[in-house]
Amino acid sequence: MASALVRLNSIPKHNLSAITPVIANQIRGNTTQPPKATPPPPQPGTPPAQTKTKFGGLADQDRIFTNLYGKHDWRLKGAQKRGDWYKTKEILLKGPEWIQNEVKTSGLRGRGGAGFPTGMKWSFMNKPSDGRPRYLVVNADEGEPGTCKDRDIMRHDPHKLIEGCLIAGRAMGACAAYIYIRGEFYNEASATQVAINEAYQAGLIGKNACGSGYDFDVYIQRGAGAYICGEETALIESIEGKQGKPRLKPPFPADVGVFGCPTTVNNVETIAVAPTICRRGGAWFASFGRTRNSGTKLFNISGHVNNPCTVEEEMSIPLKELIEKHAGGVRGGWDNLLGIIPGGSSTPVIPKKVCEEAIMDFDGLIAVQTSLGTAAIIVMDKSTDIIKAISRLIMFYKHESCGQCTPCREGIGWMNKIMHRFVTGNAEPAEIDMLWEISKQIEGHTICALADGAAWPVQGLIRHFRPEIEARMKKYAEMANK
Amino acid sequence: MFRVPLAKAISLGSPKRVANIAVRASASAASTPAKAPERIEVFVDDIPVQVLPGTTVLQAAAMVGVEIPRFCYHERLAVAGNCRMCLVEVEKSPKPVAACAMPVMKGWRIKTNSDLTKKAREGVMEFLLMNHPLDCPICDQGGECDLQDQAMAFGSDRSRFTDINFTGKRAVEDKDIGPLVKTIMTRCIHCTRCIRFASEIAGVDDLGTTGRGNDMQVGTYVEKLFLTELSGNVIDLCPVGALTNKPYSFVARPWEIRKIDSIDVMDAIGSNIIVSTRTGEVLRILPRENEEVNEEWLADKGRFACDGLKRQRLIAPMLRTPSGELQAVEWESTLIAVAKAVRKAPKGSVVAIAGSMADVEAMVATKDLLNRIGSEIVCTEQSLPTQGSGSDLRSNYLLNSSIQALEEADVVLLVGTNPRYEAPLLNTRLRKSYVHNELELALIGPKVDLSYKYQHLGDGAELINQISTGTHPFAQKLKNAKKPAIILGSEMLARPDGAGILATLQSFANKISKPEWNAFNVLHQNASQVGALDVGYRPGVETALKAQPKVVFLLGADAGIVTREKLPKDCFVVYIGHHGDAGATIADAVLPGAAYTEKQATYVNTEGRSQQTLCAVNPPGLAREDWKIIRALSEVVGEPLPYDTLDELRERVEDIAPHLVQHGKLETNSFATLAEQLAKDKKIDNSKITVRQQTLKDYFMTDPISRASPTMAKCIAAVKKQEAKAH
Amino acid sequence: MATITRILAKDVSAFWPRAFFSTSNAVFTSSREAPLKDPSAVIAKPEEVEQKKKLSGVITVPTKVDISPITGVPEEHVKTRRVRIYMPAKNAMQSGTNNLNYWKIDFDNRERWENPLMGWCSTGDPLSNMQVEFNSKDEAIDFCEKNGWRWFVESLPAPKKEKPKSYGINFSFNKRTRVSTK
Amino acid sequence: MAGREAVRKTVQQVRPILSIDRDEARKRVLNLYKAWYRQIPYIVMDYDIPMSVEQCREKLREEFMKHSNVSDIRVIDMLVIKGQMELKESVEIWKQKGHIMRYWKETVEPKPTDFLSKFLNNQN
Repeated sequence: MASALVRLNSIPKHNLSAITPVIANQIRGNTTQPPKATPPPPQPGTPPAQTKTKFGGLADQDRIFTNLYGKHDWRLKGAQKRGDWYKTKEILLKGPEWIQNEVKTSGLRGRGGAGFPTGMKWSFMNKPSDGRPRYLVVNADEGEPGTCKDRDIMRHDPHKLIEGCLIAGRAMGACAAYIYIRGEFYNEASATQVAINEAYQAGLIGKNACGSGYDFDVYIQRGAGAYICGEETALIESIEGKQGKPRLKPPFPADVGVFGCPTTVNNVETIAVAPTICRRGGAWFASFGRTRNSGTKLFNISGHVNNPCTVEEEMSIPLKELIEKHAGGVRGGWDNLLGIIPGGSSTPVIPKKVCEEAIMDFDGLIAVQTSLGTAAIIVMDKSTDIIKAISRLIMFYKHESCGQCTPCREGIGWMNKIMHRFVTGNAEPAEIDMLWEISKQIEGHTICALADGAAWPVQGLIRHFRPEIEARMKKYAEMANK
Repeated sequence: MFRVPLAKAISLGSPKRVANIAVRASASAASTPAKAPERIEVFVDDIPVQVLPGTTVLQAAAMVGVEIPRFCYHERLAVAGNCRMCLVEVEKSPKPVAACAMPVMKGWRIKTNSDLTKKAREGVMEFLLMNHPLDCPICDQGGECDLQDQAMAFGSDRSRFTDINFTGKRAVEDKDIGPLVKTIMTRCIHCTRCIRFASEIAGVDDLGTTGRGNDMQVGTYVEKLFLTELSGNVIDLCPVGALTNKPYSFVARPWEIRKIDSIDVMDAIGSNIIVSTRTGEVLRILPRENEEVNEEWLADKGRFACDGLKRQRLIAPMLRTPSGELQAVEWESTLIAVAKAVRKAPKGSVVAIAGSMADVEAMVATKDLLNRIGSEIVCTEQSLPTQGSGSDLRSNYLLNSSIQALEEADVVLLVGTNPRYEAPLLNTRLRKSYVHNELELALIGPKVDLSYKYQHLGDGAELINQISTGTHPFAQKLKNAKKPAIILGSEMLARPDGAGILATLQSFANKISKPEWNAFNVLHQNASQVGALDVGYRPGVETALKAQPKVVFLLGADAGIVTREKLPKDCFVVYIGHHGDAGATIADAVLPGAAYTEKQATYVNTEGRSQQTLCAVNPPGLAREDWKIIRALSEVVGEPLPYDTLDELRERVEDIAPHLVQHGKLETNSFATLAEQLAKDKKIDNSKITVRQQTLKDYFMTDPISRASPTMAKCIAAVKKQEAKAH
Repeated sequence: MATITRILAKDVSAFWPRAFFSTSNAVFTSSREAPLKDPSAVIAKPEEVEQKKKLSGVITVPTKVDISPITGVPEEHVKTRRVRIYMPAKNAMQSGTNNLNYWKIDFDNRERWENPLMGWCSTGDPLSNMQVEFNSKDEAIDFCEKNGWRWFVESLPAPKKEKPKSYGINFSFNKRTRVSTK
Repeated sequence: MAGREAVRKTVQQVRPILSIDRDEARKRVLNLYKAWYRQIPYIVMDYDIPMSVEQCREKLREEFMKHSNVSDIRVIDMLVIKGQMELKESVEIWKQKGHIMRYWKETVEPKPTDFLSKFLNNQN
């Protein structure tokens, strides 16, 4: 699930203040930078103000993932031809502060779903060392239904990831990186392992990586296919060889992480874009997308579209434009659209009416009561039984709940039972409100965000498709009374 | 939990009461101002409280007397934070926080009674009850169930689980985890307390969860019995009826039983217990919290051997007929027969031998009686070297560090003992120190499983000399330690070279002892031993047997050390005790006494703490309290003892040893250095050191009560069955 | 207790006319009627009124009071009984502590037997079922003193040390507190 | 056995029952005694008990002296009230002969008090 589940609750309390402006603007849905009379001297790590107003249509030279479709050689030679590992030593030698500032300047936010500012996350690792080693953990446990971006990176551009590990590791003073790859991703794990071996042989990582005097190791850990292991603390537990059950926070991984040492967990895409940011500059990256939603992003478009695809696009591109331009439009035309799940299975569904205005970035989707998540767009046309679709999603969450804490273990099972009956309509209309309450009772009461992810689709369904559920119940009652 | 008696309900509302608790909490904290770090102030329901940094929300609330409901949290176990029952609102936090795991921050305002908090609790409660069977009427936990209590206090007043009509509730297969703990896994709410207990306290990683989500199950991974000497504690820990007491199942309801505080005498720890009785029958035994002795745990023998109190009991006085059979007779004739034998016996030929469960009062009365008829020889079954200062100095035979303080020890050497089975609750202390305090342990003796890692130095007695001379590398560690301890098993003292071992180790212990820290410890196995030595009994039966006695009083001496063959042919054996065991079979007269649940009596544990049992039920049949038998006999003999009531007897005990009537208090000693000067003989044989209880099956039957207990027999059978299995 | 004695006192007022007066001097049956007056109050002599006033005040008596002559408890159950004053321990089966922190008295256990035919349990002890709860140790002591019982106070176990719990040590890299199974 | 806390308040303020002070209580006791004393001849006659008036007066004195050590005014008052009730019952012949005779002899068999008999009877 590639940490789609890591929502804002992963922010240490003492750091909350640092992102309050972000939250405040999210709530207001503010899209413009507050005007400043006299620009103060730019503090290092502040993204430049966005001046564009139209987004989308990323030019080819601005793409980061140039081998997304595997048309070129993914091995070291080919990667170097595409610009990977170019002057990595220089970047490393500029030091952790420089890298962190560059990433901060870029305004990069975590690509795994929660959208936490990456530069800030790395800076949590800056505490003076107490003798414990530090680790970078790359979350490649991409299990969220609908999401298929990390696998393409690992298959076709693994060197971007490995170089990213090195740079991110340098930025936080980590001694090693663990790439936790979902068990089903056999080819991806193989390709990444080959790439790691190549990098070792070329002296790019390992002792004195790239000749920078910095030692850095990269390991691969394959998971066993549990969705919950994409949650950062569950992933840490899994790396440690225990059952993948999330930990409570605090302590945050930056304090007590893998093997009890300070750890940062980042998504594959987040790490993989870091080298390019460092090479082309944070300001370049920040020039895409709206303020606080900068950068380019891999969008996965699946479902009832003519041409399902994964595509790198600029942030803040309107949803409709994205689908029309890259996925060949909705099957049977835009008017045949029923609803879209815009950010992977855990985000609430939005109906067609909302889809027309939706802007694909963090703030834009929050404004329409859903979330960008991993930007995995699931398009559903009018042939879809939306109740059954959501019911199937809940079944997935019920199956993937780790069972550690009560609301998730018991609550999702209960929601599943109710949703199962909703499919046939074998329920009372009052149960819709009950289901809503149950989903609210689950949300925010659990250790990790899996339960939130299970509650939101249900909430989205009730919010936008209540008449449909009621109609089905009516029909069922009529059938039963006959 | 939330049933408040009327008197209390009235006082509960008053702020005075809350303030009282708060004052007590802060007073205890204020007693150590020197090392106390700066405290931070938080507000629980607007009541300010000063707490140590790192204190959790739940603990801070407890300090002001606000109890936050919980299922998974237990103060003696690691924090799990998975039941979510303890969610509380903290001002400025968008979501409720788990009080059990969240450390407080300065100035936090915790609201344990706000709408958000109540809603969260109600939600969690609803989820817990959703799959919990409604079988409270037939559940053994009913009436003392945390889930029941908290459902009443925090749950919704109605169910909206409509799916009961469609798919129903979850059902889970029960597991067979042994003869002591009954499992009804459908009731499990997955709090994982049992799992944490097993891995942290018992040191057995047998329990765990399998499956995930709604299908998660608590169990033993593979089909296996949960066999440890502490298994019964998971029954107490289980907040629902998933783990219940197997021998006690369907026996009684908590509101029907009388509860009497008492002391366990199955080992020398003196665990505090609560005896539950109904209609003159002991139904079960539960631990009672005492931080200084047993925390809140109880070993399985103390908990489950109580059904031995109903079997093999002596319920009528008996005399041996000329044909050699024991025949039940009236008290009068028995007393007269015994008195005749006593009067006939020449001066100095009457001896008494106290067994493992003799109480202080009975021993004092016996000693007084024997003294009056001109005999001095009173002794205990368990021996201890008497050369040098011997039993005259308490520090020679006590666990001087005290049980609680052993938690702080940093290097411990165990000599000829297996604390895991000889004193399971001392072993949990050592394990606690091992886990939390990085304790380093070494053992001289047979290699046994102590539930934690230790350095096995070997089983040769010569190692003791190497340690004491400092040639062994471990001696250096002991010397460098801040709080070192040497724990000497009582079986070592019964060896022929016991005096040498005692003297050697004691002089070494004196070298490594610190002011306020005595490193020398003896771990006894018999509950009576320390009390007997305190009132002047001689350890060991040799003197008694050498005296060619004409009359022998056996005060529950059932260990089989005194046999008919060792006694002169014409010796008249009087057995005073409660079980028909080894002692009664060789007796000429059997005087039925009371077991520890049937008398108010004093016992002194291995650290020298005197504690008293209380009378839970009356002795069965014609049995009488032991000291009264002696007192009655003294009158028939013609030398009436000058006490008629327990209080008068206790006054006499106070004359002998004042600390024995200071129940619950620990008498400290400071004679260690003196003792060393008195000890002379330091010779040690080069023989192997061995202990009696090496594996779990040796543990269950060690005394007349547990030997009579069918449950203990089942335990041994279960262990043997488990051993027979391939894995 | 006080109310009972008052009622008793009322009953004997006929025998002790000078000693006791009805406390109610006027009863209103309805607002329209003239108030009914208690005739005894109206015709009371000045010294009687004086006496009544005194009775509604307080008198000074020694704190130590022995009510055993008037409780009707047989002497056998006053002189020979020994009361244990204690704080009930927490039930090991339950985690709640709200119904603790009160004091209780318990009598020494005596004379209980089982019916040999039916197995019913009987007791010859009238006090064994007496359950009295007190808010403080002193209240319990006073109660025992008043009734003439000998008593002793069970010493409380040592208070627990304040020790912050930590969730983080479950994952510590160098401590044995690290959790293995779940 | 914890020691008794000796240092305590010695006096307290309470509501009176009948008497305000010791003198008044004493007066009540004497009144009751006199009432009994005068009633005894009639009791002997009415109940036809095999006791002389002198024996009865001796008993009366004995019964009063049993509580001679009572000092609390309220306890004295209560005892007076109880004595009054007894007297009333005797005067009104609510009692029967046996009730009067019970002052001299209890109807139940006395329990043994020496240790050995208690031991054999299994009595505490």
